[in-house]
Parts: sequence; structure tokens; C-alpha cells
Amino acid sequence: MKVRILVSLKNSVLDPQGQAVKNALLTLGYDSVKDVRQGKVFELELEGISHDDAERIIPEISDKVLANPIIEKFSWQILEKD
Amino acid sequence: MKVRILVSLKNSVLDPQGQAVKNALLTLGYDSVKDVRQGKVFELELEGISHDDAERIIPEISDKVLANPIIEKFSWQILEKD
Amino acid sequence: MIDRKIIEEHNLTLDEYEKIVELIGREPNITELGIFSLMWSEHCSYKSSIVHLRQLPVKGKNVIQGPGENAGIIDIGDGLAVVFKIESHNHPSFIEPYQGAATGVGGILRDIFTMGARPIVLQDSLRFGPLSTSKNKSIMEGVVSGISGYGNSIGIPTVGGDVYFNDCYSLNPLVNVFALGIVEKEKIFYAKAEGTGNPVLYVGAKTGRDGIHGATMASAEFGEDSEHKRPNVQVGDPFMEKLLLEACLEVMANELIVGIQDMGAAGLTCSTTEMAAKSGTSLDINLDLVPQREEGMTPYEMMLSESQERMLIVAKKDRVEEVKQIFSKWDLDAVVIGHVGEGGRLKVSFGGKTVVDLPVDAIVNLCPVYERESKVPSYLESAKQLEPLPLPEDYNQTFFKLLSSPTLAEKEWVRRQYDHMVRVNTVFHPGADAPVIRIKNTKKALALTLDGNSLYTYLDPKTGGKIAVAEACRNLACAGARPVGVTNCLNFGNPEKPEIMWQFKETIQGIAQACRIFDIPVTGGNVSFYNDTEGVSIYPTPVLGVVGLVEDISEVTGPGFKDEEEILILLGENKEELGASEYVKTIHQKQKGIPPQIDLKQEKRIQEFCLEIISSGLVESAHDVSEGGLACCLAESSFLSSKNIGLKVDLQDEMRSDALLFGETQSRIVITSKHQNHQKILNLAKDRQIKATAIGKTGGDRIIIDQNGQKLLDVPVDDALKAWREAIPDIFAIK
Amino acid sequence: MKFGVVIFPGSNCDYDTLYVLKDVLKQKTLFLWHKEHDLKNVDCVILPGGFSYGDYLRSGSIAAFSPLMQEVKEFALKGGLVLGICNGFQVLLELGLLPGAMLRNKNLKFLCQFVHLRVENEATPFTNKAKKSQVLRIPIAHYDGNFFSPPDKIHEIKKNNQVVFRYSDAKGQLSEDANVNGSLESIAGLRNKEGNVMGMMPHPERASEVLLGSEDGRIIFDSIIHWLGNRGG
Ligand SMILES: Nc1ncnc2c1ncn2[C@@H]1O[C@H](COP(=O)(O)OP(=O)(O)O)[C@@H](O)[C@H]1O
Ligand SMILES: [Mg+2]
Repeated sequence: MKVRILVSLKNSVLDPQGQAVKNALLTLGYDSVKDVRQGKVFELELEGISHDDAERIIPEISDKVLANPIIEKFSWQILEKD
Repeated sequence: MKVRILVSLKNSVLDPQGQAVKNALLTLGYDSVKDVRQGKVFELELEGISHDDAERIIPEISDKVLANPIIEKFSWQILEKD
Repeated sequence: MIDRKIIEEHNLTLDEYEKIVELIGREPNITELGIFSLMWSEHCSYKSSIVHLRQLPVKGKNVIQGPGENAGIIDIGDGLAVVFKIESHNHPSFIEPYQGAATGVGGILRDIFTMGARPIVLQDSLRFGPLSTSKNKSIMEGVVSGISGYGNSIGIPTVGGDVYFNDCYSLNPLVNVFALGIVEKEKIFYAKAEGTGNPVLYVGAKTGRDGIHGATMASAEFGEDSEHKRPNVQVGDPFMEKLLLEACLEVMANELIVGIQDMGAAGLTCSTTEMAAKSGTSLDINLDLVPQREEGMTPYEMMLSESQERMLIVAKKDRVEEVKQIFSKWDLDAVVIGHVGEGGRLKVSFGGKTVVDLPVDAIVNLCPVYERESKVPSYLESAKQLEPLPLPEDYNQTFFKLLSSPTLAEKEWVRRQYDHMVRVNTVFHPGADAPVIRIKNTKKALALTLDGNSLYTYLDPKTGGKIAVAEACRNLACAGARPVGVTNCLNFGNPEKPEIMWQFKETIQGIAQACRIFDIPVTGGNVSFYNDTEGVSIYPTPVLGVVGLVEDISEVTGPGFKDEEEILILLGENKEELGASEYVKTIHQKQKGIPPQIDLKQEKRIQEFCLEIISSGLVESAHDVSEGGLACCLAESSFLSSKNIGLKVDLQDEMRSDALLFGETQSRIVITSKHQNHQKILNLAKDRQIKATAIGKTGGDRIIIDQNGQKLLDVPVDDALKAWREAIPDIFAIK
Repeated sequence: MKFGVVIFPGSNCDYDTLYVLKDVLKQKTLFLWHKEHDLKNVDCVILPGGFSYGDYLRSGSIAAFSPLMQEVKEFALKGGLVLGICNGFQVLLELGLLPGAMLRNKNLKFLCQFVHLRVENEATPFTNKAKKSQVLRIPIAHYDGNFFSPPDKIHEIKKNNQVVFRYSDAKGQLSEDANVNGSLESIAGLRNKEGNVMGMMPHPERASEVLLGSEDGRIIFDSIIHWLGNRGG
């Protein structure tokens, strides 16, 4: 099973990396860019696990390991079932 | 318009970050994890731009600024239309 | 079948191919051809440079290992030796600045720790195009963060280096990285594959299809479209390398292995053949056992892969389990992939079949060697003619402009991205001519420097070569250190062009002469040819890395003024030499003229004198005069003093005022002394027949320079400091 | 009295910390290995700087899960002294022994330089040899040292007097310029509520010899030695 997890800074936390990208794009003349936020994406390949178990452990992994809940939020989706 | 762009290392390229995450997850006992790849996600807010123009500049931005096509690939989707 | 096209794609000539057939007595298969193409590439074989490199002096009483191993080794007493080397990573850094530079750091570090030495410092020598374009800015940003990313993570301080800017590097930046390690003299390791039956182990990262043909890529010119067609670039993994470093040093300390070699450029091919060739043995390896990151890799791909962070080890037969245990402690696999045999061959099997069976001597030692044609470049005649220049109208403004030119400006923007303090050895002297590293548990310290002004070399390669050595040693002398060994990285264009070959030959002659006069052995180095893009070659760029030894760390001297009312003494002589100067380049926008000339014997005597008065405790600060001339030298000593002490100088020379202030005449050092000591210094100088002149005093908050009582320069230190310090950060500031 | 310096894979200030404690300050000091469960009866655990596990996920995050850290956590909860330096501070945050999180430096660059620190709380086992508002000169070297905490939590941190150091100028004044990495309220060092655990981004072990530019870092080690000495005697 293939799973994608997106982790990004909470909206209340300043994202200087996103700002830097935004500035770079504006400098290059892409003035339609109003805002940029940068985050991380994890693509996990899971094996030998039921759909229900996956639904349980993915948020667990995300909350415990992949994201730091003080500053980050996450979302996930299953890309491919077995 | 809200756009999401995913950038990740090409499959043939070593991904030390993904490896480190995978090892951490295995150590914690999540043995269903067979592989992890880590990438970046950018969420752009575009304004005053037609759908067609967006379809043109998003891959351009991705190729030129957000990803280095030598080692990275990207994909994108429009999350919200204006 | 091997046809002409395949041969050409492997960057081999038809003659070379025929020689291969003759040497092995048959046609090679594709994997074997790949092996030859790597090992006979310019990068690995030195086929165009080796005849000229032989001019370099390599002997000396303290040399433990000269050229020919992964790195050179010099005895520094107390049972210790230093192991050092420089390496280029130019092409990869252009394609992928971050990873290119990062893997450059990783590669040179492996060269050091394969010899049993713990790396303790890094330096980097960087050349970029002008920062007026966003492309050049992003290359510089990427390269600096790549070096920082790798070096900081692995925990080896990047303590120094240099950065120059010139148009000729816009499409071909240079990234040269120097590393030095320290080892107990009795515990040095070599790339040996001895002992029939001893197992060959593969350790570190898995093999992927990384940078296949990287070594041949570094040996070919880039065309216009190469930015898109270029092959894979490797991604570095400093964490893996840190584990590898610790584990390798641990197996060495436990005397479990016979020999070890890193797999860098040319990977498995280079490490197996070189180890076998050095020991006159055979290696039998089975590719099925090689840890692989990707599926379906062919023997060709595995033999040519340049995946980073890998090592090949020949272990003692009965100690394999202990080796494996140590690697496993560091979470690394060590896999036996073959063994040592007799007969001088490399035998590789895959899927039960023999896919390579070649004589290693042919691969490693019998590559054809070329004495390529050379010719005086056509540009030279006119480039040496510097037309008469107008004198500046306002010296203060000219001075500010120079101080803020990126080549002269403060490089703290770079330096502070590097962890330069980890390992707690870096002696505190910010911005010093030569960073100083203490050696724990001894009174000694090392001083290091990298140097090379390519504009000089472009206009007069031989003089440029001499000056590169002389200036590096002068930097050491200012710190109070004596040079003990040299390594060098020679960055040039396409050697098949006779004009490039001429630059190369001349430069080496200059370097060789200087090393002889300074009596310092060259213990190794690196040649990077084919630094041309779209037919344009870089200026010939030798980068000299000189290692100096300070016998007593309490004598180390820095460039910053210590106090007010100190006497400023100029050692050496002012001459009217403006050609090739940063002043002419920045202010008059000309890269022309005859570079400053150098009398090496005179230079040596001045350096000896500087060392003598430093060790007699007569000197408060010392700084050499280089790019930007006397005015910039004096200003820097003010900027680098903790209280930004000003100065007032009156120069009594009859010459063009711009040449006096900004000319780059060689063999000059400005020192300061306490008032009560200065006469002693002047008298001593007289005895030694050194020209030494008291030119003024430190103090106040202005930089004031007169010529025969006539005011030339008069600016507040604060304003000058601002121009110097903020130039580079301003360029990179997010606006 | 005995110090333990933890080695994670990727630690790189482990030897520096050991060197200062053992060779400069003449303290009994040993290494603790991340895979073990044994704290070897040390009186103070130091988590050194570096890039534990490459810091590939978030700085300090993977180290927080290591076997030894579970023991360190227990040790800390029982009142044992724990000092986290740089990466060690990040590990303590990830482990939840200290409140908050680290963001990338505000200029998005690694920063290695001397900074000035104002001592905000001198009544801790780690600062008892310093005076309130004393200014220390100690280097930093990090990429992710931009301290962050949600508003409600920062209120609590201050109320409990948990801020130990703030980035300041040489005179002890706070300013945006002096706060080089952009930390919330210029916070450079924090303790837990109970006071036995402290994290700091600057490296005191790099400022313990005049030769290297400053001796101010010794105050931190000397304070610990003093505190442990009193407790023991
Ligand atoms: N410019 C040079 N001056 C002196 N020795 C050199 C120079 N360039 C290369 N060498 C020496 O030639 C030998 C072969 O170098 P090389 O094959 O590049 O080793 P590596 O692959 O480890 O870089 C090395 O010992 C190196 O030090
Ligand atoms: Mg090598």
C-alpha cells in the first residue's frame, strides 16, 4: 500500500522558507504569487497490513514521528491499495 | 487560486532523509514500512491569473525554481480555483 | 560488439582502444571497456599532466608519504603526522551546486580517513562568476550551503579558504576542498590488498546508479545543451559518512584490517584495481554480493557507479567477525564480496558468470601518457599591454569601491555558515591570514592556507604559480608558522588545446621553482582539466594548499592591531606595479597588464625575518600585502582589531599614488610593534639586509594615508568597515 | 561526582564536551551509548551537540526515541541533572522534557559565531556561579535554533521563571540584531519547571579556554560542579 503524508507548519507559525521561495519567485517576475508555504511530504510503502490497521497507524506515525504537533499539522491519503 | 506542488528526488537518486525516517519507524516497531521517500511540498496562492496561464507557469516555476530537474521530479495540482 | 561509436562515447581514442586490445590480447566486453574508460580518463590517469607533474619537488626529510596515495603525509614530531590533500568538484557543483559541493567534501574526507587519520579540518577554495547575476548568486548560495551542510553535519570544522569572483567562472565555478587529518605515525594505513585468501569487504552505502560516468564527465568539455543532458549527480549523505568514519577508525585502531580504499570517483573499479595493482595481487569479487539500492543493475553499472560513502576493505582472514561487529555497532553492513588472490588480475563474476577478467597493471599503470602540444596563447601579447590609466579623482571613494568589491570584501557571510569551531581546536583569530589549529596535548599548532590568484596566472602563468606558493607561505609566516608541506589543485581548461597546455606547463614550472626555493615538498594534489563551457576556458587557476607548523602556540600572531600607538613597520619594498591588480580590474574594469613580479629569494628572506621577529616576541600583529594593496592591508588590520583601531601613515615613496595605495607588489608584510621594540626590529632588519620602514602609527578612529606629507586617503574606520563588511550580505539580502 | 556524555550516531560535540570536562576541568567523565539502557550511575547527563541521526527528520527528533533517552527521561523525572547543548537541547524539546520547538534560523542559514547571552536566572544548578544579568560570550553553531512556543505556553514558561539565557548585545541589551536566529523573546536557554533539566543552544564547551576566544562557558560547568558538590557534601 502506498501512502502520502503531508506535513506543514501550522498557519499560526511563521514560515520563512516559504517566504524566501515567494521572494525568489517575485524577483523572477512571477507577480501573481501572493503566498507560498513550504512543507514536507512523505511517501510510505506499507506491506502486509490491512486497510483498517493502516487507517490506525498512519495518523499515529504522523503524530508521533513525522510531525511535531507543537508547530506542525499533517494530512494523509492512501495513494494505492494493495 | 491555490496550487500544490510536490517535489521529490527521482527514484534512482539516493534519499538519505527517507532512509533515516524509515529506519526510525522500523526501530519503533512499525515493521510494515517497506520504504519511505521524503520530499517537499509547496502551496502557492496565485492571484489575478487565468487558469490557462496557471497551467503554463506552474510547471515552469517548478522546473526552474522549486526543483532541480537533474535530481528531482515534481507533480502539481490545483486545489482551489478562484 | 564494441564499435567506434561506443568507444567514442567512452571518451577513448581509437589508438587507446587498440592499445587496450593489445594489452589484454582480445577485445574487451562492455563492462571491461567501461573499466578502462574510467581508469584511463584524464581524471584518474593524469595522462596529460603526469609528465609535467614530475617537475614538482616531492622529497623532504619529514615526508612520510608523497604523491601516489590517497593523501600526502608529513611528520610533525611528537610521534604525530599530518595527512592532507585537496580535491576539485567543479563540474558537479555547476550542475547541482548543493550536492556537488557537499559530495566534494565527503570525497576528500574519505581520502584522509582511509589512511587511518582522523580528519580535523577542512578548507575550501571557491571561484564564482560575478554576483550581478541571479544564476551566479544561486550557485554561490548552493555551494556554500552544500559545504556547510556536509562539513557541519559530519563535525569537521571548515576553518578557512578563499573566494574570488571573475567572469571566467560564470559557466564554470570552481570548488576545491582541502582536508587535513592527524594520525599517530605508527598507525598509518595504506590501500593495500595483501595476503592471499584475505577477504574483501564492502562497507557503507548501497550501490545505486549514481553518477555513472562521473569521472569521464569530469574529463570532457561541456557543450551548450549539457545542462540538460548531463548524467546523474550524486546525493551526499554526511550522516552515513560520519558512521563510516567512526567505524573505519575503530577497525583500524583494533588492527583488524590489512588495507582500505575509498570508493569515490570511479567507485568499485578504482578501488579494486588500485589496491590490487599496488600489492601485485589479484582480486576476485562477486557482484551478486554487492549491496544494491536499485533493482536490475548490470555489472557495467555496478562497476562504474559513483555512489558515495562506500569503502573497500581487505581484512585479516581471522578477524572478519570482529570487523563486522564494529560496523554493526555503527548500524552499518560489512559484506564480504570477494577475496585476495595471486596473479595480478581483477576477476569479477555476476550471476555465476565471469564478466571481467583483466590484468590490473594494464588498467592502472599502462594508460598512454601524453606530452601534448603547447603554444603561447594568442591573447597574451595584447593582454599584457596596460594602456595609461587616469589617476583617481577621489581616493576615498576609490578605496570604498575597492573594499566593497566581492573579491576583497569581508567573507563572514560565507564563514559563519561553516561550523569552524567544532572539535575545539580552532585558535581564535577571526579573518586571519592563516587559520590556526592547536594540537591537543602538545605545544604545537598548525597554520593552514589556500591561495591562488588566477588573473596573475592568466597574464603570466609562471609568475602566477610562483606567487601562489609565495603568498601561501607568506600567510603562514604572518601567523608565525613555518611551511612543512604543499598540496595543490590545478584547475585548467581543455589540455588538448595547445594554449591551455602552455599555461599548464608554465604554471607548474613556477610552482616547482617556488617550492624548491622555499624547500617544501609537494605531497600530492589534483588536476582538474576541461574546465571549459561553450568553448570558453577558465583562467588557469592553481590553488595551493600549504600546511605550516607552529612550534610554540604562545607565539601565534594575528593580523589585527593590538593597541593604539603601536608602530607600523613595512617589511619589503613598494614598487609601481599596477598590472593584474584588483584595483585595475574593479576601478578601471580591465583585466590586463603585467602582474607583479617576484624575487623568490628575497621573498624567502623576508618571510624568515618575519618568523624571527615573531618568535623573539617583538611583533604585535602581522598581515601580508596582497590583493587591494597596501591600503587594503592596513585597513584590514584595523577591521580585525577588536577595537577597530585607526591608523596614520605617511609613505615616502615617489610613484603614482594609485600604485602606492593599491598596487599588489609582492614580498611585503606590515607588522606592528610596541614603541619600545620598533628600533630593535629596524636594526635587526638592517643586519639581515631586509628593507624595513616605519611608516606610521596605529590609533584614532580614522584611516589616514599620506604620500610625502600630502593627503591621499582619510576616512573614518567605521565607514570603511561598513563598506567592507556589508558588501556581500547586501548582495544576498532579501529585498 | 561523575558526568556522562551521551553519544548518538551523528553526535559531533561528544569528544569536545568530554575533553573540557575531563582534561580542562578534571572531572570524572564517561561516554554513554545510545543503544544501552545503562546510565552508569552518573550524576549529570549531558546531551552534546551534533546532528543526531543526521537530523534528517527534525533536529533531535529521532534521537528522542533512542533506548538510552528513555532512561534519561526517567532519570530527569526523578530529579537527575540533565544538560542539553545545541542538538541536545533539540532532543530535550522533542522528548518533551522542555517546552517548545525549534524552527529554522530566521535568515535560513546555518550560523556559527560568538554571541552574547544575558543570564536571566542565576538560581539554577547550571548558573549558580553566574550573576543575574551577567553577560556571557559563547559561540553558537546551528541551523535550527529559532525557538518557538505557542502564546499560552510561553506565558507559563515565563511565569515559572524557566528562561535561563537570552541573546543580547555585549551590554546585555536585547535587540532584533542581537537575536541572531530569531528566537521567540530572544530565548537561548530554558530549564524545566523543576529546574533540574536545562537546554541551551550556545556551546559552553567551545568557550572554556582563553586560547579559543572565551572562558565564559566554564561558568555553566563550574555551576554544575558546585551544585553537585554541595548536594553530595
Ligand atoms: N597537482 C598535483 N601535484 C602533485 N601531485 C598530484 C597532483 N595531482 C595529482 N597528484 C597526485 O597523483 C596521485 C593520483 O591522484 P588521484 O588519482 O587524483 O588520487 P585520487 O583519485 O585519490 O584523487 C595522487 O597521489 C595525487 O596526490
Ligand atoms: Mg582517493
